[in-house]
Amino acid sequence: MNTVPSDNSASAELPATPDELKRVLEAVLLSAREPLSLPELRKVFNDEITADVLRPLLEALRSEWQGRPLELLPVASGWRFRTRAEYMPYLERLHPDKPPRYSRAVLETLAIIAYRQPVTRGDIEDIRGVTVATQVVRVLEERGWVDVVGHRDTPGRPALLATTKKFLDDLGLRSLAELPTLEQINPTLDLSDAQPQAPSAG
Amino acid sequence: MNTVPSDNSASAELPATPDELKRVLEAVLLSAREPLSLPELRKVFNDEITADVLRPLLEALRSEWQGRPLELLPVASGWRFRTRAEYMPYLERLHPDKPPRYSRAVLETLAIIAYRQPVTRGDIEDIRGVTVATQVVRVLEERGWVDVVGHRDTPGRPALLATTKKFLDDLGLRSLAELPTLEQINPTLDLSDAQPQAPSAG
Amino acid sequence: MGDIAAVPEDGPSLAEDAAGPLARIYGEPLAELPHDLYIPPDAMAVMLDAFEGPLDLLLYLIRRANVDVLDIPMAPLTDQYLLYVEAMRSRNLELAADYLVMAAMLIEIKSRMLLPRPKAPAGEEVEDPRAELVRRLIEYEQMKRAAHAINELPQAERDFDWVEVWVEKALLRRLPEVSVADLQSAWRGILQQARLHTHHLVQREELSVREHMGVILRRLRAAGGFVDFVDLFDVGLGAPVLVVHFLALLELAREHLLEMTQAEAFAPIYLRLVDEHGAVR
Repeated sequence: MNTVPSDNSASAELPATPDELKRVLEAVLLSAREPLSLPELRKVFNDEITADVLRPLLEALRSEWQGRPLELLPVASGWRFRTRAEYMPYLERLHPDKPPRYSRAVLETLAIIAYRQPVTRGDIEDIRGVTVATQVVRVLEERGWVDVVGHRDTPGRPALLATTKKFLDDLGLRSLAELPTLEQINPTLDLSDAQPQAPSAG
Repeated sequence: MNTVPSDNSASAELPATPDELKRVLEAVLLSAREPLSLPELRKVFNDEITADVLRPLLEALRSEWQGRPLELLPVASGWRFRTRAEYMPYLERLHPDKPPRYSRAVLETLAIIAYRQPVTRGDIEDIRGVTVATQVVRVLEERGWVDVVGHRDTPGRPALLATTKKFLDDLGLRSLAELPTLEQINPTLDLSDAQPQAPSAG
Repeated sequence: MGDIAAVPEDGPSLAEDAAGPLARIYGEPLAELPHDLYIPPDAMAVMLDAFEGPLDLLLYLIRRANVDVLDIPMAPLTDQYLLYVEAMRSRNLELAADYLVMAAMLIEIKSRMLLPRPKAPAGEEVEDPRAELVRRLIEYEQMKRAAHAINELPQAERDFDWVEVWVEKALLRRLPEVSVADLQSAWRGILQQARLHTHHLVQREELSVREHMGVILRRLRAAGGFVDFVDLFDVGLGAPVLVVHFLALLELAREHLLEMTQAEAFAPIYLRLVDEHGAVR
């Protein structure tokens, strides 16, 4: 308890060696809440070190952290450490965000493609009764769940969409036959006029 | 579309080697907002790594940082990185708002709560021999160092105050037992004369 | 009694408490014994601020005089304390009631000290009238030192900063999860909306047919030209699958998605995609 330098306030010596300077930069950058600009970093040394001296030290520090879990980055407003992308999933587990959800348009489009494939956008629009935005199909294509398997031999030769193997994999299905059958889904239809359904999971 | 690290979502592999585990721990601890307990750290690995595996890795990480500007510290609520005291003067130049320094009234009140908890304001007044201003307790509550843990079953049902985990964390302590013992504090008392009358700390 | 005239420069700090003896009293020779108690008027205000209360003031007086806290000379201590309190009062400073309560206590103890001690029953000790005061002084001093010790501990924000490196959430692109149940309820939504008729109902078998339609289309696309009919069938998959596969092929032909050719009867049948330009690739 008594080893603490309690009088560390105003009087910090200027670090004597470039390495000590680097250590101070490291400490300051690691604990900063915001990116630090060169003028701010100079303030750390009472403006007694020039930016020309600091810049190569920052670059050196940056290389030191190569291959380590953080990276030192020059951003618009200065320098800052950040956690490398590959560690994000671990961090994510500590404070899980609400998982994103697909919009109803996307889910319904996906359902139609899954159950009616191969289908054209026109088919989807017929079934949903509304126009299908390009964006909706693109989301599914980018996810790798849907692709074009051919073109229908009708005017305009619209693309035929079908689900992919990745779709099955990601949903844990071995084949489309493992999707809930429409018989399982359908009975609720007959009741739909009657009362709101407790979604009896197929 | 497929070059983006878009699919690092839920599925982070379990690190294969102790060194990789250590790097993940480092990344997570460096970027955490709070001290991380062992159960939390286990969550980072989907609870697939036991605390017995993590503990020595944390110790190893701690030694790795020896002599560097940060130190990894076990505190009451877990492990956390902090800057070493000698870098504080540099850090202070960046945020010139003075760090909190407490009046004797606040410090003595804190000491009484820390060593005699749980106590009522009346208890504190008895020991200090003066009225305790509301403000004094509020300062400690606002810092998150003290809170009300109950009420004494006497007329007026006065609030019982105790120190918090944050108090321990902010002082780098793992438990109240790590506070300087009253025996350590006491000897100066007998300095005036002969017989050591260490009053029992209790 | 010790010199208590001087105002501590920055309050009665612990360092001063432990300062060397200025005087000794109670059986010890005194180096000096100032008889006047002069406190500069300006200092009095500082004084009152400097002490945390009557116990603190008492401790200060005791420490300055370097007397044993366990054997306090009540008379001189009380006198000095009262002089202090009087001096404070004469300065019209708002005198905390706490100081007056203590004054009363000191006077009471002092007077009890003057009385002959009652004989104690055999084997028992008579309680010293000062006992309670001593207990409080010791306890207060202990807490005062504890406060000092706590203040010496490294403190977050004052002596160190916690490290919290920036985490860029955008680096983690989480993708929505979709379950079979989601699809099911999406489909249910469609049905309710569109009031689809029974002829839209798709049977399990049909779904399998549709899956195979995709398989065949992909296969033909990959081949980029004619594929032998026979090659489209993997006999190892069993009769039911082969039947579904064949149905899928017929469905594709019906929908004009593929073209079948056969040069002559019993010659190999070739299939190819009817694609992009409405023509054969």
